[in-house]
Amino acid sequence: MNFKIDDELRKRLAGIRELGRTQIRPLGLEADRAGKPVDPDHPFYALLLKLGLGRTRWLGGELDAEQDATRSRVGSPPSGGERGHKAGPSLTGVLLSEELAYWDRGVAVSFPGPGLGEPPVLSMGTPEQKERFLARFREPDRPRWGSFAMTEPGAGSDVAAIRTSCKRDGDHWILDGDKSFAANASRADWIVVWATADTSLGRAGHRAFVVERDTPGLGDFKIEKKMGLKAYESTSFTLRHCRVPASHLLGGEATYSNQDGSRGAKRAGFKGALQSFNATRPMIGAMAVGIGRAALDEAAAFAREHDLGSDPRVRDRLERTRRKLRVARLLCWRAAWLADQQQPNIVEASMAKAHAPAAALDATLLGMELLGEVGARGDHLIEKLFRDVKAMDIVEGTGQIQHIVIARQLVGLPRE
Amino acid sequence: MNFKIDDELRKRLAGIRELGRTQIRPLGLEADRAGKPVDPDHPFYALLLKLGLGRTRWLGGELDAEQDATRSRVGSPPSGGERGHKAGPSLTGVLLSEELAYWDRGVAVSFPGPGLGEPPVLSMGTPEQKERFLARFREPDRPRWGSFAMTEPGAGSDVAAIRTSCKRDGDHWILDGDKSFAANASRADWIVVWATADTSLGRAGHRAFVVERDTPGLGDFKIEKKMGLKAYESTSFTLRHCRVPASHLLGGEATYSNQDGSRGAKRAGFKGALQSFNATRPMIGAMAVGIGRAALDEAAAFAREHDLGSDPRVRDRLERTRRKLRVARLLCWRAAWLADQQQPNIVEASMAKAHAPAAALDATLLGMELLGEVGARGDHLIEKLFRDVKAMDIVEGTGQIQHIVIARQLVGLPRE
Amino acid sequence: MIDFALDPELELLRETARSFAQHRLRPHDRDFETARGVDVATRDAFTEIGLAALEWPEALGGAGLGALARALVLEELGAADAGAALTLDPLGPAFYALAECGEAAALQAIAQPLLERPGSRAVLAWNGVARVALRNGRATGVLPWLPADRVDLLVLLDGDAVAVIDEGIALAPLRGAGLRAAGASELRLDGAPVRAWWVNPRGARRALARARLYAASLLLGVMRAAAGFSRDYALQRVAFGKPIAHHQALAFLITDMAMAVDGSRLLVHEAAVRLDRGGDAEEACATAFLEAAEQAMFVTPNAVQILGGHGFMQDYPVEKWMREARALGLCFGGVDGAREDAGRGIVAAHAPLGLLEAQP
Amino acid sequence: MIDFALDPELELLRETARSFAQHRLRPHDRDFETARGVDVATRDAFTEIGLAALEWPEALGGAGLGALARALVLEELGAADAGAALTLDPLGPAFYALAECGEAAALQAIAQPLLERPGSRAVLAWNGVARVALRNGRATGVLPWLPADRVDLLVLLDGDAVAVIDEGIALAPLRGAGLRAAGASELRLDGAPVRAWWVNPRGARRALARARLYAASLLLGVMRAAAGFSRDYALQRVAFGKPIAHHQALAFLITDMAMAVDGSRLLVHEAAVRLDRGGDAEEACATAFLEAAEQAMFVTPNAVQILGGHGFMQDYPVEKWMREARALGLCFGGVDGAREDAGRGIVAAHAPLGLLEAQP
Repeated sequence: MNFKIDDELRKRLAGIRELGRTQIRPLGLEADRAGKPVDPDHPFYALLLKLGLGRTRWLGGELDAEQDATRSRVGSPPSGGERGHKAGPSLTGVLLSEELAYWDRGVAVSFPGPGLGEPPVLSMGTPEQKERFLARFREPDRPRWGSFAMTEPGAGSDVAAIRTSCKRDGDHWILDGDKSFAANASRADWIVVWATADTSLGRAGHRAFVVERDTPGLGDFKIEKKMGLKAYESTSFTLRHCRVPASHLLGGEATYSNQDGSRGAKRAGFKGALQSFNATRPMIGAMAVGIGRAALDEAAAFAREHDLGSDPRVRDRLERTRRKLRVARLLCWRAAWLADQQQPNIVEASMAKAHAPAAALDATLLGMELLGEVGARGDHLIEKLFRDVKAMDIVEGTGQIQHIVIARQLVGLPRE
Repeated sequence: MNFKIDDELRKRLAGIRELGRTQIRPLGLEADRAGKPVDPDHPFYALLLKLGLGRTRWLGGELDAEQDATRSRVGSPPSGGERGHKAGPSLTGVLLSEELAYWDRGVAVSFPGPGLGEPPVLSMGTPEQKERFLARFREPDRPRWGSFAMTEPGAGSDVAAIRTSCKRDGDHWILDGDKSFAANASRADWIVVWATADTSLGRAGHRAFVVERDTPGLGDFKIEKKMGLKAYESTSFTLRHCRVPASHLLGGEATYSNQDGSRGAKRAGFKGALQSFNATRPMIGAMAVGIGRAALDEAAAFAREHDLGSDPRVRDRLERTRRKLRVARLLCWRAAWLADQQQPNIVEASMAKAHAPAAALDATLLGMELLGEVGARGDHLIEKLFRDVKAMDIVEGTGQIQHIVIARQLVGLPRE
Repeated sequence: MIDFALDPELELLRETARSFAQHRLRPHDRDFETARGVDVATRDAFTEIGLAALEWPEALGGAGLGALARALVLEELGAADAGAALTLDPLGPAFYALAECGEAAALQAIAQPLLERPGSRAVLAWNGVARVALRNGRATGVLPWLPADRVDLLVLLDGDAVAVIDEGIALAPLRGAGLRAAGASELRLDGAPVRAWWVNPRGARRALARARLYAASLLLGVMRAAAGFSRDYALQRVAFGKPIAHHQALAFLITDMAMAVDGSRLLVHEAAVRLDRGGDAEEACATAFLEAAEQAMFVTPNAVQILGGHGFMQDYPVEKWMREARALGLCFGGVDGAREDAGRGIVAAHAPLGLLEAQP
Repeated sequence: MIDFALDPELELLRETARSFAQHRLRPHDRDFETARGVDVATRDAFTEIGLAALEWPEALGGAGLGALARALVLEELGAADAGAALTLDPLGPAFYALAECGEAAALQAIAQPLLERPGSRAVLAWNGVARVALRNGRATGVLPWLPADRVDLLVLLDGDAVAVIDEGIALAPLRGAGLRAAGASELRLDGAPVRAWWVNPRGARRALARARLYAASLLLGVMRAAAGFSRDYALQRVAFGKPIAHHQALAFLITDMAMAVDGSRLLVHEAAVRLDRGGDAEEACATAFLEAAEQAMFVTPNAVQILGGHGFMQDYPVEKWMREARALGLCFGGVDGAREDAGRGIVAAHAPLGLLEAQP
């Protein structure tokens, strides 16, 4: 048992730290004040490319997609991976995510790259599709984005309930529907869009398409007004009789109808999405820890500057906040470590995701309490974190949903 | 809106207070140390009779049973009841219950009288049955007890699942089954026993019988070893081919088969029990408040004696405890007041029952924390309260069940 | 005897306030927030129905109602738009400091003109940590935030005294975390003349208690709105084949939120009744504020949670309620100040919760 | 790099301890409680498998294992019978005070004899509030409770120093709230000779940290047992047509209990790893104790709750676990002491949670 971070990763973290201090946090505050996302032409994004970020994890050729899919989407993973010496890809992702979110989670989400669209392309895409959609992210000429659109205005956690339809029409599919909360969608080269061929089939009817930016019928991009995390764009858009080449159906039709009919299709259609969850939930948890840690640091700094160190009320609440965040961090690490060991981590990943956002929210609430009227001004970092943090309990399944996931494992809670 | 207690009730409370200080609490501590219930022959019970306690609320004759059933089972209710001047029966019950539990909830449960057996006899019994079973409690010659047995070793909150069977046999019924957690059962003149004529009918199959002490087949009384509340006996017993006269079926067979068949029977069979709940849940809540208040008083006294008043940690936790208990008390009052106004109080009664035991548990936990090692000795009142209090979250439906009851009302949560 | 019924006139008042709040405020909350204020027609309507002079003495032409009336009205206003409620109330809790410490004549001379000039704002500021120094009849210092873009009358309150300032007030606008409909400013005094100064510890403490109850009542309204809105949303929104409210995880959360609102309301009402009976209510008001502030920080973030992604969006009111609740909980010394006052005598008390038979 | 796997030898140790705890302790927990002690055969078995000298230096014939090993073993023992665990461990946390502050020779002279006399008990008592006065080589005072019916060696620990007493110890038996298998006594010293006294603030603080981790590990075991037992019960017990565990209300409670156990374990393990690496672990140990004590007071009462009426009965172990947990949380200065030590430097700290890249 060991809780040490290896030197290589330490260096990468220090790099993010420097970038965070000088660029990420100031940009996040600026976007928050302006109430709009960082402009896609902002030189910061070009800087990220220079630093080797904003790229695909796809190494080209026929590398095992499964392995690819479990790798961090932030930066490139370490090449090694022997136990005990280097962090595996999930742990790496968790550590980098916490550090990025510490500086600004909104800016972090706005980083160029294929983003959440990458895992499904990696895990479900054909070699041709990977080449077509990911190759441009290997040595990008300029900041480029991919996007991912599953959620719809009428559905949240219930991904099975999506209503965007897809109908085969010769060598095209016709997509119709509304999508919302899609990160970076309006600036993306392409968006992975989930649609259903037959709502009566539930998940078995789902299909994933890569829809390119200029596809006719794709439009009405609207950047949503959020409570926080304003540095990246959450975007809604519509698909109106949007004709997508059949070759953009991820994996091709065979992926959705192999094996024993509908059940096979169901598994295949969702394998990509679900597979990534066990790596993603600890990462979201870690982002919450990062936000909470930022609030804790600011709160402690405020207490220090205002000489509140002798007040046990202040100390005790800071201590409790730190303790809950420490538990959260360890839960995230454990879940990611298990993923790296290829061990089942459903319970552990959900515990991390259930616990961390609550701990982080508490950190911001405490921070606001310490600031008092200063917090009410609306110009303090903690106040921004207070508005940012709640999203972490919503994305990738709310705390309530995590409880259901855990309870299914612990006591075999039946599906309702 | 008013939160004042009228003079008459004030006097009764002061009376209980005196009795509590001099008798009830010392007896409770003694029973706790001895690890066994107060002996039925203890002169304290005779004293209670002298004070006019230990009697039935039944006034004899043909008084409206419905009205009777909503009246407090502790002492006799005030005769008046105009709004704004005197507490109604439920409020009276709630206030007296809190005060009794403050001194010792275990001893309070051991008070002579028809106890929990009284409400079903009052609400379901025929005039003859009331005469036969309650008349002896009007001017009792000696301390006498009634008892109530619904719970079985295999069932708790799920009262519909009882398995004790009843079969008609000429002018008798034959009862077979096991009962547990019945208060005062081994010292009782009679026990109201719930049995089922047909388990497949659920609640519709239920019947309530008054089983007298010497009925052959009633036996195996075993006083259960509890964590706390040792002053009264929680007793398990068995019914083995126990022949009960048909005239002891509460209300007679017609009560269970009137109106539209099974639904009518279901309602009738349970009306008595359920009806009393809306008055009983706030009363149990108030008992929890009483226990919590005792813990709070002791904790504050300990803090005072040990000069902890300057420690904001101590003050803040005492304050929080008081605040939660105050909310609990007001929730209990509101629920009881609504019952007295004949207004629906399902939500309010369940809120009182859900909130108060948790607040009271916290009060005892805090008390133990303040005492520190002194609490671990096992000879401090707070330590006893810590062992007593948990029962209040279990009887009359756990906090979880109250949540279900409330959620059904608030959002129409369907029955599972 | 214990009685939870409202007198008919208070019922009527509550209905009036509810109707105004739901029809005139709630539909325009985002407009008010953007405009940092309330339009003239709404303000006139507010004054018209008597809500602007609710507690103002009858002798001076007000309604002369008490703390319970105010609490009922503020809950309704807070359930619609707490920021608007602040800006609509010309005197706000500043009235308490003037009424408790000032003489009647002073009240008339200082406060009454504001009632007559629509849009005026008197603002009460807690000066317990001496952010503003008072010396030789001059006030100097900075108040980091007040929920106002206009301050005609500044009433400074500390544990002992009340100071009134109506000249030399410099405001610098802030974005504000919440309550933006009331405005948001940093207030600066640089030797501003103190118009009146009363040393009256008992009055000052009582004014603080009443101000806390004012904030608690608004908080109560905010969390009631958040709990109710999110419950309704959860009943309409279908996931996994049924309304999300019928998933126990959410049903229980909604239940806990309802209990938080009810518990807070009981404490607010109990404190208000105490105040109206003239009894010692400082501890009760501090307690009510503390509970409301804590529970609002349970209820409103969970309302956001129940709405999921929508909760995070400004298209829905819940994110705003979460911000309003957080800002209100920071007022008048915040929870720590309230904790201090609520818990001050608790160790010395013979029976902290109160003996039943001695219930006042 | 970060690694949650146990070394195989620690895995084996844990299995050994678990097997002993579940087969030799758990079935007899009520007997031990009634007898206020453990029978000789059980004690011999405990010594036999090496658990009695787990951390005792290899040089002196012990296993020389570290804090993580001890934490793993104590979790297993606590999951069966925390009182028995205390009475079986001849040195218990007293060892830490001797090891951190005493010289090696003293350790050998004072502590070793106890290892050789089966049934001996060394007891560590926190004397932070100076219940025992030490003057002129004599100790006088009363310790209100120790979980022991026999004290061969009393080790008094305060923030600065360690005192050892092995004569003149008077015990008066108590009922005890929990941990009765270890006994329960009030301890009285009336000018008892102090055999050894070491002033060593750093060592004393580290001994306290290790003692807290000892208690935290037992607490972890107790709550794990309570969470597991009540979960199993809820899976077997049927109400309203299905196992009560399948009612979401209970399923979520069980989930929260499992999370409480896991979170506490992670802090215990992290603190143990810190201790074993010789680093600064006082804050980490205090934090782990605090979390374990708080979460045990969430988990064990809820285990009683899940069992309903049965939970309140001595026929089932959960009421006992609730009492054990409460008693363990009161040891070594309790939660407030731990809070003080955990939070001491937090305001001064530049980054309280720790910078990721500086993770030790």
